[in-house]
Amino acid sequence: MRSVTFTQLLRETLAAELRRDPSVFLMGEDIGVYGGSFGVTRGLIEEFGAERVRDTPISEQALTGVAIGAAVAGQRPVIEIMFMDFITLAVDQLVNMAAKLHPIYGRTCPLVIRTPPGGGRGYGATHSQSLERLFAGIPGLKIAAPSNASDASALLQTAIRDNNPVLFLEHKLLYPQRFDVDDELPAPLPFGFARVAREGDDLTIVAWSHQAFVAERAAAQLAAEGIDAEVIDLRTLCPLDTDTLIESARHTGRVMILEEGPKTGGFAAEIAAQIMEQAHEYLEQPVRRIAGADFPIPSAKNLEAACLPAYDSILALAREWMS
Amino acid sequence: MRSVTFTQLLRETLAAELRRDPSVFLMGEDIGVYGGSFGVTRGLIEEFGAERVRDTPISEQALTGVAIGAAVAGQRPVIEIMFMDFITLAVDQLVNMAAKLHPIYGRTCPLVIRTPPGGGRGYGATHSQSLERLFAGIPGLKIAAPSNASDASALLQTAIRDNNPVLFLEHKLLYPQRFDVDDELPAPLPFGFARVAREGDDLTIVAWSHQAFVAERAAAQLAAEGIDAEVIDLRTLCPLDTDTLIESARHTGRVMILEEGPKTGGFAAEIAAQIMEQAHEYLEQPVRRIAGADFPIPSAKNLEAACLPAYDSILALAREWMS
Amino acid sequence: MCMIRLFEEAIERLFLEGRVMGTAHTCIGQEAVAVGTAAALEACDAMTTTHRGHGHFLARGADPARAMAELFGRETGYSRGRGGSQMMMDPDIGFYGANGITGGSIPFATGVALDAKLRGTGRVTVCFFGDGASNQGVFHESLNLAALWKLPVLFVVENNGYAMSTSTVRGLSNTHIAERAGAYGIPGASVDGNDFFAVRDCVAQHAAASRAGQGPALLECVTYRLSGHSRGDARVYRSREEESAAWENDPILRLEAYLKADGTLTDDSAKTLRDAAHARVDEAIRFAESSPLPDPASLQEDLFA
Amino acid sequence: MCMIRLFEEAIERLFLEGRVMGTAHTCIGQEAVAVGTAAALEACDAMTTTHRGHGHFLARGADPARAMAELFGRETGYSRGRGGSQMMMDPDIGFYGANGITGGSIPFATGVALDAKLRGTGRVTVCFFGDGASNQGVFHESLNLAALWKLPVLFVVENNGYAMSTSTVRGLSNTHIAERAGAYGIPGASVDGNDFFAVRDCVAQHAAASRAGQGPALLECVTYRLSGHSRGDARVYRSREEESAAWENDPILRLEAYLKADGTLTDDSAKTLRDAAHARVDEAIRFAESSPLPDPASLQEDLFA
Ligand SMILES: Cc1ncc(C[n+]2csc(CCOP(=O)(O)OP(=O)(O)O)c2C)c(N)n1
Ligand SMILES: Cc1ncc(C[n+]2csc(CCOP(=O)(O)OP(=O)(O)O)c2C)c(N)n1
Ligand SMILES: [Mg+2]
Ligand SMILES: [Mg+2]
Repeated sequence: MRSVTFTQLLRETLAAELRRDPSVFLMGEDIGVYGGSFGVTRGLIEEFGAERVRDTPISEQALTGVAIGAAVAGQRPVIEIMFMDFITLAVDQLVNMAAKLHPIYGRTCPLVIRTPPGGGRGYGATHSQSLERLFAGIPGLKIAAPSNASDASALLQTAIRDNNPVLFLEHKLLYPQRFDVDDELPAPLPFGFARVAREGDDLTIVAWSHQAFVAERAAAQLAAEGIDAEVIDLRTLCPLDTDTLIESARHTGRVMILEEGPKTGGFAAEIAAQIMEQAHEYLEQPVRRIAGADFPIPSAKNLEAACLPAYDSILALAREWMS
Repeated sequence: MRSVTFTQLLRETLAAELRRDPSVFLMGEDIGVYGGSFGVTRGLIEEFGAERVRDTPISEQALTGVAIGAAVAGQRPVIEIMFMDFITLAVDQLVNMAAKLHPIYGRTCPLVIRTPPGGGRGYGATHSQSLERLFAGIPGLKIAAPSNASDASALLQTAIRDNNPVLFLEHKLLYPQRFDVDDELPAPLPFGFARVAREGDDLTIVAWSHQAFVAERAAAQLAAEGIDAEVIDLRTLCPLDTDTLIESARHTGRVMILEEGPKTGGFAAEIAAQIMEQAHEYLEQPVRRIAGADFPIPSAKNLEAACLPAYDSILALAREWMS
Repeated sequence: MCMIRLFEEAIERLFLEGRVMGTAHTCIGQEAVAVGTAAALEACDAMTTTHRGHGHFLARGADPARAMAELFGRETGYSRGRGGSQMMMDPDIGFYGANGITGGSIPFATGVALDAKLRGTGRVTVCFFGDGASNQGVFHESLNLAALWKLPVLFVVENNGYAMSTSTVRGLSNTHIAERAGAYGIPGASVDGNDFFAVRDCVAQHAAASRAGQGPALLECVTYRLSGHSRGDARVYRSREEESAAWENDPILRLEAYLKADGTLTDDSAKTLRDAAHARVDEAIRFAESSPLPDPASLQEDLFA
Repeated sequence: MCMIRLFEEAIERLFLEGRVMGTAHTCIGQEAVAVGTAAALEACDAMTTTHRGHGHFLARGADPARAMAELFGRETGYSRGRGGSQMMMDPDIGFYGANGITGGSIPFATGVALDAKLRGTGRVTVCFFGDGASNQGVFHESLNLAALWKLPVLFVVENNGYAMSTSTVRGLSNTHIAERAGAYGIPGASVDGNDFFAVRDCVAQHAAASRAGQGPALLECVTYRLSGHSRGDARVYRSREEESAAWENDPILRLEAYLKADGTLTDDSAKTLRDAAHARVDEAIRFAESSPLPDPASLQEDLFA
């Protein structure tokens, strides 16, 4: 066991994959000597060279499209979109090309798009968004959204070895967090299997990415108060581990879903809908969503905090339910 | 009363707005002499000239961005994105700029984006998508999705006079449909008020755009079988008329939501989640979604049909519920 | 060229007769670009196309029967009926298709070229697109990347005078598209796209340079779309006189005249060729129409690889 | 210029001290572009900026106190604390801001110019962006549109040698950005961006032409970003020697030397100016820090107009 940051383990994972498979290469803005805006690729260019740790001009649309073409031709590109907000520029390439390659053309497109969503750093409305909503449910795309270093490493390996386009979310608040991990990198984790981060009988908290990290903390605090929360960390949104969700919902009868992005139209709605469709008669309470405000994320600290889902709401809702 | 096509009434409405307000202008690809891919703007260039019915090169990103800039500077642009699939190229401009103008900068951005979603024409995977999911719930954007000519005219007037960016959906299967309408154009309709297309006691069908048109037909057929369906045509997705939805759900206790796009991650999930949050104890049945398959829309007729929501599923579910 | 023409004419007829549905864009009048380019390439080379891509595909060696079956939405089509006119690929012959989004395959082609460079395969990729597509942002981004990285890719723009109803003067601030090459410091050339030999020689020359590591080039083939943009185009944006004049410049007639003049072709051999092409297209239609429909149940397993 | 420099230096200090949060990009070394351009414009003219936009905003006449308050996230800021460094506008002084997306305001500026043309206001819009932004597709699309429609907009690219860590030779296939003008058939010019007079004269000349209906131009101001890209940039991508050399070319020192040489400025008057600038920046910080925080409850009504 050792303690590493989320960033460090991602970097080690990328290095291992680059070593393992010569068709893997990295591409993105300022990922070379600069090491990426959040430092994930720092140092990799020294070992793997500028051909495989490829800096690009500021051209998100083309860099995504180039990666898609290279992937279909036989490479396994792992691209970095510096902030998830910028992926808006590549929606056409991902939705109209990458997502169609297998279902329509019958081709494989082994492509990973790494990108950090999330607020909490005061970066403002165009550097803080959680935009998985743009891609969740687009048929043909997969989405991984780990909440800790070990899962991130395991899922990233799977993503790189998968023959489909995978959107890989690295919440920016997770980067500096330290986690206890094995000395060896974890084995790849199959997609579509949620992690039951904590078993519990009273209620279920469903979350992904940084909110799952938050959920574990909340559950620990609730446990101290005698409330026994089950925490389901989805790990991947597409495919979605519906079985685990439904089972937990039936077991506890009370489900809250956390989502950092704005509540309306978010992916939590999908999860809520599925749970209600399949576990309606077991629910003691309607499924509730604790999500971001329906407002762009402002830069001022106090305004930003008001727009992100509040930790206290989790506790408050749990207490309300169990009182 | 007279009978006109959806296309014709949209054209008359655009003409009336162009006449009413000199700051209104139209912009898009091939909207001039060609009259637009679906003929909506046909003939308008003759009356209003090429400055106000402005053809653009194939540059969706810039044409959207130019419209945003012009809107903030005082114009009221109405742009056409030829197929909704192409709006993927303008996601950055709409999400990162248009949607932020009022909430972040405190400016107005009176912009309308007209675009046709929808399959059923065999146009294939990149000319058939219903992509409202990309924008529904992005704070700062409004979405109108009329199901008939009169509503389309009324909502388009509102959209043009609104000081916010409005995405205006014109389903391509509606264009050639004929509707009975008043001789005069209807008055503008406020956003956020659903139309109860049919009152009923047994169950509620919620839909928008072309699916609402379908829902009315299904309700009529169900009525003949003795099933009394209420049909709610949302008219606008953002803002959403939650009050009408909840009231109907409480009244009938059975709600199905129709959506043409793929089921997973669609806007029907949001509606389902809201209904369950606010009418849980009134529901006799879990809210159900009848939606498109989680597959890109293939071009072959029989495959396409298999990917679009089936009319018969509406009837079947209603019968199942009421048997 | 003749077979492509007949294939496209057949499609226009089949649409009119309601035997083929959906949409398609024919390349009547532009055949010399497709065939001239294909003639200049080697077996290892690659190609991407546009919405108007049947000609490119056939010139590259596609099976007309499977292409036709795709248009008919049959299981035997290149995309098993899922793709239709705009979405077919056949990597086995180095053909990487289009996707229905104007300009969408420009970065894709650049990526195929990046793969070739990374693996050192000596492959050159030809990226076809139209004058209209050259106004898309991704054109600019891709050419900059390709030039910066000296990728073996030839950007072949078919300047056929129109993007739908928008003539080049109304769509391009500088209608000399080849001059856009200067922005990227790469070679640009403009040729008569209705002259098979001019196209072939220009592509061959730049393909050799590109293969030798000199990076991309932007080649403009000036041609004319004799057909409408797509089914149901009343062509109100141009005059019938303009069209008649353009028909005088039909690339097939020009090639035929040339070959006859230099004795390569006789009236007889021309007829034989034409009959053979006819037969292939007829056979393609027969094959397509008698092929089974795809099974909707098969979609279930096809979403992911 | 001096005030801009002091404003930016203050911001770097305030970040280090943890008094300002979030992010900001300072324009130290590029002040002559902002001030030279602003000096060439008229009151009715408009401007858009980039993530590195404080200098442009101040040069255009922004109130440093309200700009500083925005950085501090206060109610008195230009965007009432909602926007931060990259998202401020003040249409009253013809300033239309940026949005944090590199290249994002290029079509916006083009739209402001379209409005000017439609209303015949005689307004010229200056669109600032960086060498890195010129690789975005929307740059290409916007310049084509502006050229095609002869819009009164000047595209002023600040070629400061880097886009984050990416030097222009590693980002642009042709580093002479002004040469990209040829692709659109518009005038292109390159000037020494650290020479206040050169910038001013070049912008004035092209603004006059643009105002007279001659359409857009692409003006490249060659300069150098003396500061890091943003907070926490260790500048591993360039040498300290390169930076020292660039400091020798500091536009403020150059202007000061010039003005002293021709007698316009004395040591005394320079000191007076500098003290005044210092006082304004200090006052801006005082104003910002003593301003109230925005009220989160106010967001509720602000989503829609
Ligand atoms: C992004 C996008 N915008 C618009 C269209 C609609 N469209 C299809 S082809 C076409 C014209 C393309 O012109 P050009 O590139 O010159 O090719 P040509 O049709 O002349 O072969 C247009 C506007 C599209 N398919 N994709
Ligand atoms: C679409 C997008 N991609 C990347 C970034 C991150 N980013 C911010 S500034 C910058 C460099 C911009 O370079 P340039 O245009 O030359 O301006 P400069 O920073 O030199 O002033 C980058 C990559 C961004 N904000 N938006
Ligand atoms: Mg064309
Ligand atoms: Mg720069």
